[in-house]
Amino acid sequence: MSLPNFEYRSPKSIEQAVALRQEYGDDALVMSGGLTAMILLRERLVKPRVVISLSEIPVLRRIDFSEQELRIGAAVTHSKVTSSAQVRNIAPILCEACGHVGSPAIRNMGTVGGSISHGDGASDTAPALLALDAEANVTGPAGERRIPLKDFFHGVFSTELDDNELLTDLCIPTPAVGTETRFMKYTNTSEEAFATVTVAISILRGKAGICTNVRIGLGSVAPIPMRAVEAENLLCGKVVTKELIKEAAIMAASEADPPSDAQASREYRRAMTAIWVRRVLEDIFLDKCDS
Amino acid sequence: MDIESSKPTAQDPQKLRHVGKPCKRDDLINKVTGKWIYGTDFTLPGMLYAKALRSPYPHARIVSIDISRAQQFPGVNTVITADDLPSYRFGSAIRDEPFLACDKVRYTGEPIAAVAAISEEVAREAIDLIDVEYEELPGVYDVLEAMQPGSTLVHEDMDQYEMEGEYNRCPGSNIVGHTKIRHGDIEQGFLESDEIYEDVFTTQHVQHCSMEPHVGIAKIDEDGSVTIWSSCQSPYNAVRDMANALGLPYNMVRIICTGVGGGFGGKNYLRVEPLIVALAMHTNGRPVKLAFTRDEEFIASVCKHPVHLTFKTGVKRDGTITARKITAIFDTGGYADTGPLVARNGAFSGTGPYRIPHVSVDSYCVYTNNPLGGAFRGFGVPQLTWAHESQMDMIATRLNIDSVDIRMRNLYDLGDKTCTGEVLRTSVGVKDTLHLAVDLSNQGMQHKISDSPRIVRGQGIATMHKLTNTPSTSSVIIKMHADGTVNVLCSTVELGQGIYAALRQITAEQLGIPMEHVRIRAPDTDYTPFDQSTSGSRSVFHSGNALIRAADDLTNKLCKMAVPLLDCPIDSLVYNDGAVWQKNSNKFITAKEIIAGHFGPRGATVQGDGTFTPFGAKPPDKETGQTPRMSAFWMYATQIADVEVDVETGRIKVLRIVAAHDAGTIINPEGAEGQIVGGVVQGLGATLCEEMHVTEGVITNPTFVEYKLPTTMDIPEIVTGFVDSFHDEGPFGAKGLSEPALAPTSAAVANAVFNAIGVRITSLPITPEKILHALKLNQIDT
Amino acid sequence: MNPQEKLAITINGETHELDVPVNKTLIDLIKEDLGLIGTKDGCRQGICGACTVLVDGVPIRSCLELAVRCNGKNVTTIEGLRDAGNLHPLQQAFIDNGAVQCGYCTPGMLMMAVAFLKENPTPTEEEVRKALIGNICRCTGYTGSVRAVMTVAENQGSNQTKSIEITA
Amino acid sequence: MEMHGEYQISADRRTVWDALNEPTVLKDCLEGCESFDKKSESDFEAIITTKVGPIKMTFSFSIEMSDIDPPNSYILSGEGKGGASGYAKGSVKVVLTESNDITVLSYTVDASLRGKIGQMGSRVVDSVASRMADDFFNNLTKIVNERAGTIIESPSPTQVTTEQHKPYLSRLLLGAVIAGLIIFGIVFLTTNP
Repeated sequence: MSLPNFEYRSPKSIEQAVALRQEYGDDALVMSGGLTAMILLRERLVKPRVVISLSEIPVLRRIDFSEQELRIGAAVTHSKVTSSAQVRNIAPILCEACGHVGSPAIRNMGTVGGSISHGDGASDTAPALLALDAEANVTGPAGERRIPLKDFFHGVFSTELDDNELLTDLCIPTPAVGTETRFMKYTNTSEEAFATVTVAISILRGKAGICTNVRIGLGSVAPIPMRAVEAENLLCGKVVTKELIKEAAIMAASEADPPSDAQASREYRRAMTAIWVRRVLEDIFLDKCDS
Repeated sequence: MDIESSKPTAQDPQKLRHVGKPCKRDDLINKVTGKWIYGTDFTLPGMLYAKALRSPYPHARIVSIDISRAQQFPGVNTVITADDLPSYRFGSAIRDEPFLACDKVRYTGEPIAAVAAISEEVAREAIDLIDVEYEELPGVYDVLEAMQPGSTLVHEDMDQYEMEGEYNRCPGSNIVGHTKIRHGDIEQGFLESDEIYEDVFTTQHVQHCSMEPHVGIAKIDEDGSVTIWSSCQSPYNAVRDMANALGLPYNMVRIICTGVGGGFGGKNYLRVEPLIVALAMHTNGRPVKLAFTRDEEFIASVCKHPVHLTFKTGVKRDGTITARKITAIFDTGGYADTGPLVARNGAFSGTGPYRIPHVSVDSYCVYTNNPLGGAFRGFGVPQLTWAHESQMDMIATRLNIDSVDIRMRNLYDLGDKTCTGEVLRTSVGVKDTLHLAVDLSNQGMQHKISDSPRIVRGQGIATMHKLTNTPSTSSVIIKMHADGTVNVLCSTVELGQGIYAALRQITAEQLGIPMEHVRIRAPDTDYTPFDQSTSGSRSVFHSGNALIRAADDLTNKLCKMAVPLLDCPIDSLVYNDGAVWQKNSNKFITAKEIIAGHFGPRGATVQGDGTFTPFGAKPPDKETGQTPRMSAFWMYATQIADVEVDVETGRIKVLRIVAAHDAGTIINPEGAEGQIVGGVVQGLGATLCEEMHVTEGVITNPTFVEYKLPTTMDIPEIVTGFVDSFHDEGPFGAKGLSEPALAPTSAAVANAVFNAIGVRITSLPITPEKILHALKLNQIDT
Repeated sequence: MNPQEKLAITINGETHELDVPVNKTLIDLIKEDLGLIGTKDGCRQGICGACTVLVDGVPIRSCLELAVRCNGKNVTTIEGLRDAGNLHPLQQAFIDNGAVQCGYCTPGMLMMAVAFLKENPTPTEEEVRKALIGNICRCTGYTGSVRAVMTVAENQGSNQTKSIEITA
Repeated sequence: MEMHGEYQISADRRTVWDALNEPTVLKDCLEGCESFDKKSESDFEAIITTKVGPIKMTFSFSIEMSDIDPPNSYILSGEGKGGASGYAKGSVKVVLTESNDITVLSYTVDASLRGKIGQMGSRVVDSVASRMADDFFNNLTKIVNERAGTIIESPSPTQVTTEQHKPYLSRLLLGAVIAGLIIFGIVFLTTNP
């Protein structure tokens, strides 16, 4: 069963792609990995005049790193991130997160930029990128601009990108020495299902156990991938104890606004947010307190 | 030689060359190279592609349908609604389902209009151009409410539908089937008991999810004859139901089976065929193909009946069961399909494989405006097993008796009489399955024990029995070519379960020829003889017995033809290993030589014809369910589940399932193990993660994104074992195998969860959410 | 008619020059235009894995890829596993280990297993299961296919025979 | 799906009515409303387009008034046809109460949506629905407050209760449906008394 009729453009550079987006506006559908786009087309939920494919823009498939940051092109597939040594040693939780997306063949197609610009609250990679304090590098007719990822998501399937802009890179600042990061995707039906809750945490443990730069990214428990800001504030600048971890976990759960669906109810997702934030924090501070 | 004397004696296994030995299936080479042609791959010249417009409402009157825009869409050949058809109605138990909805729609997804076009895309676009005006009606979605007198009627004119004899219905209500068992005196039974326990259990909508969706192609010739190429399980079901619906003689409906990508009961009756036949009547002879999309598999095909089960059991303090009263209510959705038969089948196995003097069973099949319930691997028995094996452990706990002992005390022995008045005179290995399961379980497990305090271990057991649809008939023709090689013409369908390998083994054994000389291919009802259905785990027993009779018929003919060639009387001749021998002499003549000698060098084919129906099987009495022979054979199984439960998240990890089965003689050992392992994993899916979420008749998760099937990462260690058991009427002692594999799994897991954390879940599926909720309630009580 | 594009694509070693509508999916090109029926259509949402093929050796879902995006690429389907008549060791192992019943998931699962073994010749059982998590089978319960992949890995590991170079 | 919420508008009921009297005000509050016109005393028709991510859907609504108890409460029920993409159906009960100088508008909605949109997964809808309803009432409060002076306090967030699970079609567009239904109610009230 095939797709509605549309014209096809495959720009060879970011500039060409942005120009096309400007020309067709919301009458164009961008196809990076193509997973979401193909389902929207097949179910006739969108009937664009033009489909713009990013598959022939080599620069979008590069991973570069410098002193300050790691830059991952928007069209880098989840498989490539998982197997990249550079990403593994700078941002291991991003490798782990990409490794939990769907299944191997899906990871060979789906791109990091594609899933972020889709703005799906249940994204596996967004919580990790939030914990890593990543920024989205967006190119539009007026040139490039950087958007901190925590301000990138507005609502379900709606992001900071407007109709003539393209997400081109995800930039991850090199973590300070002593930063601890962890990632956990919990599903309660089958192992291949969408997450019930995804937790990604990055904490800088300074001298005498004082914690700073606390970032907790949560997935599948709100309309958008979110940061548990209140919970972060509870931990920031303090020596972490078992009690404080419990408090922060409960706070994170209260910040969530989980959806209900066939997989899990709102109440269960909130309860699991508390459980898994606590377990991930305990895993980080294992030596500090008996688990 | 008359039929009776050819009954197989207990040949000792060593002498057998093929039966019981590993055997290579001859369909696998085509499947691993992508050459096997399934329904979805099948195309014909001039073929049109169809799409159906389906109701978004579960219960609504059709006010108006405007198909004009669709008709003018370029590439559209035909657009039809119910007005373009006589009021055909089909249904295997009761002919209640129209080809296209005419007065009102009764379930979400019911077809209202259909389009045939030059391509799937055109048909898909044209469907969107059909405008329908609905007037939504209040629907009935709770099956208990649907049973109450005065509730919304799904079928106001149920009494006008033609119905198969043995189901009794209650016109003016939503009850379309009511099966009764009355054995002993139930009140007396409860008086004699020390304790009486009443527990309620429920199960959910589960979808077959065969990897190949439903698909079919129909063509109607000038003479009005109907040809259907279909990926179906039981071609003669389709012939009967389609011919009855169209009012055609049976020989005017021809079903040609394509390769089938899994059936599990979902393709046992008509589902896609009515739509393509309705369209083919208007396409001037061009064939019309309809293949369901995956979301149509959820909203437009049949699923496993959700059942509301009330078990009231009277027991002595020592665990002996004196009385069991069962009320089972099957939610069969907008149309009955084969619901009444499923409710009947479930009832007759419902008490469990236990000697119970006083039994009263009422099993109802009830219309609602929910998705359609139909045949699903196990035919109602998995739902009833879930109830009786859960309650058995609940009773064991209440009486402080070990769960194995309480079963041993009540399980059937050879010679016992079932609650439907049948004396179990052969092959009653249910206690052996219990012993074998316990032995296998004690042999230790690969999985190391988790040391985290949050993870708690538990083990649970469940035992079951299942009948097969009886009486039922299978006929087979063995056609021997001039070179002695053989084609078997039979209407049993290879769904993937490996039945053709078993039937080839039986044929090769009976004719004493190599396996390579025996071929079976997909049925075509113009040529292959009658077989009731590929369902109920009945094929080895019934088609196998028919094969033995057909082989006798063939070898008799060869012996008669050999008389002039060997110049000796008929009674001095005997057939063996592909040739006719003169007794106590080494004079023989091969089949090949017989055919050449009898018919001349141009050769001929010789056919052996065999038919089998279990003797002494009478339909059960409608009021009491009693019959001397309820089932051709009874299958038994015991499974033990080992689980770990995370008490904080409620997540269950099944570590191991031990499955011990009594299937009589195993014809194909490797195939048998595959059926058990596949069945156990299907059982685990229905236990832990599979559920069609239906709210007010609407399915909210009709895709694999939200209806989760077990994956390679969800399967436990599975240990299988078969007790040796011999059924004196089975081919080489064989019975049936595939369905029992998924029946006890749910209760075994639930009992293991109770054993681990003392929490009793009585509704399927067992989700982490239910476990957490129950744990909280426990904390409040204790 | 939908706009067309010229497409040069190599399928199982054979190069084709085709005019293809831009909205044609790869699976429809393979099955309808090239008549290779072995690739199966199970869910059209990328979950069941029956449509898995290799593009430049990488397993993807052919139901979620546009044909025009495979211009100049090397596609391998189940029909491409046979090398000069004999079966790929995994095809034989699937037959011998009870990994095939209805067979509808088999082509997709074989393509995934072939690509996985090429990249990871000596995997643990856990790794094999993770590799096949995206290939749903409703009949066998998976133990046969996991056993088949492990058997081929051990045989290839032990006798270091040149594993049959598939046409990718 | 059930939704209910409450909005405190810092103006007396009269000012709220006057503000609501102007169709242009209402149109601004309701995103994607292309047209709405009065067919008869208690019947309305409207075209609403809503956009969620790349998905754009247009609904044509027919609405009907019932249980009118001016100026306290009324019930609106309506059905929207979105062609292939879906059908919307819903009913809204709105109650206006005045305490000292602020007006409390509380609403209870029961609405369902069916059609192809469900393919995007049922987990999508609640948040969209409540967000769009919140957007509408925020706009309304802002405009009314500009006229009447100070803002007393931000509206309480919309509580979403869910019976077991959502109907087949995602409630993605419920916000549009709900907001639309409420609007017509108010418009009707204002033109009637």
